[in-house]
Amino acid sequence: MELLVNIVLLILLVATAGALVVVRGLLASTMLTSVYGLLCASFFVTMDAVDVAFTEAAVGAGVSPLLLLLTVAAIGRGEPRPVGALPVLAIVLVPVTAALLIIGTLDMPPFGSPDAPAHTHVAPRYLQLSGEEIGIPNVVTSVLASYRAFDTLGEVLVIFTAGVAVLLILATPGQRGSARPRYVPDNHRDPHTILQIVSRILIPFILLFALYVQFHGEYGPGGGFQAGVIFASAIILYGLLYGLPTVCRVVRPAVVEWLSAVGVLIFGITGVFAMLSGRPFLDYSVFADDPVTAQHIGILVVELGVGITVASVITVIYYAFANQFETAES
Amino acid sequence: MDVLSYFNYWAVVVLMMLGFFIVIARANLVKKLIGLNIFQTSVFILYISAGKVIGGSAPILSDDVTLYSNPLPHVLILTAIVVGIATTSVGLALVIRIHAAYGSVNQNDILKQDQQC
Amino acid sequence: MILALTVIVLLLVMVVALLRAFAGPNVFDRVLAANLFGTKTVLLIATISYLFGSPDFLDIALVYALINYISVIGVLRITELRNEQQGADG
Amino acid sequence: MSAILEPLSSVCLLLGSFLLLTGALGFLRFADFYARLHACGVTETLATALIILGLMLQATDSALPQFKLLLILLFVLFSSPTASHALAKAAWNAGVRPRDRRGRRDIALPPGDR
Amino acid sequence: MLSHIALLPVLLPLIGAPACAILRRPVFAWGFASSVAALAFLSAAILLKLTFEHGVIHYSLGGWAAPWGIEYRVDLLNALVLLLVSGIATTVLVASRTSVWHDIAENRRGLFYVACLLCLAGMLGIAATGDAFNLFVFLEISSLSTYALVACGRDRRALLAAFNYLVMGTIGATFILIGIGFVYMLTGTLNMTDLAQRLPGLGESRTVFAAYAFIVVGVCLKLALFPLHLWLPGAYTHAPAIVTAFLAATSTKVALYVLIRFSFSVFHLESSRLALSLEAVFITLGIVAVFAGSLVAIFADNLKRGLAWSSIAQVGYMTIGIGIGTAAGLQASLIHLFNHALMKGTLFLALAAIAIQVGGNEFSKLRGIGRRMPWSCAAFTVAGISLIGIPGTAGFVSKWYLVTAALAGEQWFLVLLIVAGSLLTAVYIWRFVEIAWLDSAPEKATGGDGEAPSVLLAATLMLALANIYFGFDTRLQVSASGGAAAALLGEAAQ
Repeated sequence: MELLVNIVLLILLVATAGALVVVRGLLASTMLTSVYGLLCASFFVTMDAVDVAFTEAAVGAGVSPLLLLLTVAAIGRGEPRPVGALPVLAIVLVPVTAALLIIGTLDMPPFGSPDAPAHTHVAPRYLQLSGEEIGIPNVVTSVLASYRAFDTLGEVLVIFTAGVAVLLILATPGQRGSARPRYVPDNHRDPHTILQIVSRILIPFILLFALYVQFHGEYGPGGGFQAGVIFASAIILYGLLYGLPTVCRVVRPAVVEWLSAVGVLIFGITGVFAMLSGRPFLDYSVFADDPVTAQHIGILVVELGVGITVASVITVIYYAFANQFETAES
Repeated sequence: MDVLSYFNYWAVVVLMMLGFFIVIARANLVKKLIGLNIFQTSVFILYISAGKVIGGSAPILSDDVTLYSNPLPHVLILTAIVVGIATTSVGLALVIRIHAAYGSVNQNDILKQDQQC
Repeated sequence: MILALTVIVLLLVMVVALLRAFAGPNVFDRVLAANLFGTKTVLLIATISYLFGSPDFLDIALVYALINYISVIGVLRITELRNEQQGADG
Repeated sequence: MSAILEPLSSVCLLLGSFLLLTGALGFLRFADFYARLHACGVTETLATALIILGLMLQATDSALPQFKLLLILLFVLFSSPTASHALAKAAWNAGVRPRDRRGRRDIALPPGDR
Repeated sequence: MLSHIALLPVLLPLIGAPACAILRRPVFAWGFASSVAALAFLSAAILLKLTFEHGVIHYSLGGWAAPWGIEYRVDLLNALVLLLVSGIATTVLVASRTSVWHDIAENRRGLFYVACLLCLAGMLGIAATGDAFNLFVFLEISSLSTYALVACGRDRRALLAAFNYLVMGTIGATFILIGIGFVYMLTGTLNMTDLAQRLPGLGESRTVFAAYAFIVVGVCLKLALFPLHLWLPGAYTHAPAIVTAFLAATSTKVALYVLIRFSFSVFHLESSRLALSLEAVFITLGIVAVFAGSLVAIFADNLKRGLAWSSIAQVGYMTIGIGIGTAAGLQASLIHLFNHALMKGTLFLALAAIAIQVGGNEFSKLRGIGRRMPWSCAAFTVAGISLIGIPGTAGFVSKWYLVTAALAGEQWFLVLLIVAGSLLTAVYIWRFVEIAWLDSAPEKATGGDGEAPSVLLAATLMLALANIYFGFDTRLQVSASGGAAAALLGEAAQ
């Protein structure tokens, strides 16, 4: 039964990707990208990758179609061009890469076999010892925040770089690099009363759910990234309905940019803490004498740093994109 | 059972090639980014299906479960998803600026404008 | 057994939603298909977690519903603003 | 006690699945956008509620899944109708008008609603 | 503090970047960025001295042992690249003030320096890490910040160049991710030394070959080796002058380090049965790159575009060094890696100075520039001579070691091609010398108070002198690269 769901989802994924090759309009492609993200997230659930499904749903089906939409809106629909001659480069390159990939899959261990090398060398230690060494049930969070914490620091830096890069590219002249919006009068004819009322009821629960996900990361699926994305999507929902100037008054752009830098520093400083007392970088055993509670404190603080950075960077990117769009309108 | 055991990997290959084709064949810059997104997502599927153990459950320690799926690919893919969204957002920011500067998002028009001036 | 049947029906509905997403004459049909797809995924995840006996997946189902709502609202608000913009300078 | 719950949950799930199928069929076959929106609305609210109810009646050791399912049900019941409403309003503003059964001509609307 | 020295060069810019983002005023950002780069350079120098004395330095992050946690394993090769990248970064950042104030809009300068620090952190992270996936993450950090830096160019074509660079760079990075995924599936580990021990045990499995192929193609995309170089000319030409100076001297070098590390340390290229065919591929691609790059550089109308194509040619020389396959060839490649950074750093810094005075890099604008900017053009000419490889300069040392390595392998035809390549380089350098010094300056000299701003001039002259100094005192780069090459081929032999 599990295999059936897995195969059907894969077929749907390939069908959506095929449709994306064929479909011409940008709005239609955005919709299909959103469907593709949802399918991908469901596939990850059937593959027992719970945290990854969480993130892919929040990012792949939530944030990236939204950014695509803002771009499509800012550039206007962009008239679909007639398909040019099929480029010869594609006809040559794609089969060559496909052949190389197929060669690659020939000697791979069969799918799902428990004695594949990947499951017998490094991973068993995480599964067996993380219970005593770190003491939290969600092994993915313990590997993410403790065993390979430097990877996560690198990743937080990637999302911070994306924020800096978007601001550097989209910073409209005259602003100190932040999307301080010029006042756009709320001249939308219909104020969407129903949407605003319902959203006003839902947004507090979404923010509460984001905090739950942030601090529930040790026991079930969740953690800094997912919480950050959900927090940012609540702000984006508020921004969509009440317009950019209102949301900029609630969550000021300068503060959000400052927070994205502070989040990375929180993560970095917790690492440097260990160096001051001679332990290697990002070694949490300095926070408390009992090693397990030290790990808990370390992971909690680190996940908080991740959550702050991800939430503020996605909000910064939304402001930069929405600001482009609103100026085009005024 | 042999065909099924490699089905995941064949699907990954097909998805990768569809994404790669969109990136190369389509002239619209936004479509290129969507193709890039598909190309990256198919690599995630490759990693995650490599981490799956048939009969194993999600890597959340609970006493009644003995066989778990491999948690390491999940950690790697959490990082890769964030890298994917970072690249997409920077790419889309560039597309907006290119549209503002050239008035079009079609690569052929842009190259024509470049050759003229 | 009934859970397996529900999963199959849900997959079927998702296939139908995809067909409409591909064929849909205008954009709003595709938006509707994406919305339907989102809610069905919520149900699929909930049913799967019960079928495979690990009911702590339900947080993900809640996130799906939340993300689905936000993306539909996002699509509609932005297509609306864009129509006004094209109306304004059209 | 569980003797009653088990068949009740099966009945709910079966009813929910049936409604899903009919809704999906309508979504595929109906002529114009608003008819499809109606068909899709049915599946989103009633069928979802039935299936979640059916899942809640399933026996589980701790009560946490039931509470989470209740949260999901509440959220879906809040967000789905709003989404359908927003979709209909956006389509109407964008100029999509209801068509007749074979989807060719626009239905003549009372002057006020043009 | 000394026990953390292996991590310091990476940690300083890594923590420095967000800290720099908090500073409000751009002048502080410039000062802060250059001091962080200088500190990183200092710690990299200490690290190199330690690797000379103690050989390999291990540093396990988070306190977890090697295959389970992430581990830094710094040997001579890492330390050399770390020193080179942080040294060039310090010089360029210190000299960047006037050029950035000239090129970049006022509200973007603060963020510009944050992006520079992030790019530096990414590159140092790649050069220092001992974990394959960590390398991918830091590769992504340096690439993303590079796309933003290139997009800061004044010309609208910089945006398109940045977009093409983004698409090709992401495809390259994803290829590397696929390669790492295949290798992870076969061995179960991500630590490079652990991989090196477990891969030979798999024998000649096709998946290992596919993994190596994917990683090499991905890295060659980043390295801009000939068939995969399409993004480089546009990116280097339209990027701001300081960004081109920074990237030309560092990013291709780090990519070359990754190619060498994966080929020799992880996949043991020389002991696999495909060794001969792969080395032949490297040599042919290298030669094609040398000739294609040099020929296009000769006919380029814009000096900056010419130098970008010359970079592609020089990357070809380094790949020839790898293709020779012996320890001498590898050493020659590493020496050229070191010297090329010095040459290109000087050339592009001189161009930055010229661009400020003349407002462009087209040859038509450079007529008689030698008289108006004598020192900058002198530095340019010295670096040009070093590029050709005339005795007494660093370029000669790398060409010399490359030729002796080729001679040792009795590849006469290769020696001929290398010398021919140098002659082509001489043509396009002479083209500049002729226009700058021999042509008469146009009467309506567009004002400009002559020489470049003092700090930029000082940096250019310092790098030019370094070219000459390392032409004579070759102890540093020869011993370091010799030790590294021996270690690379040695550890494979165990």
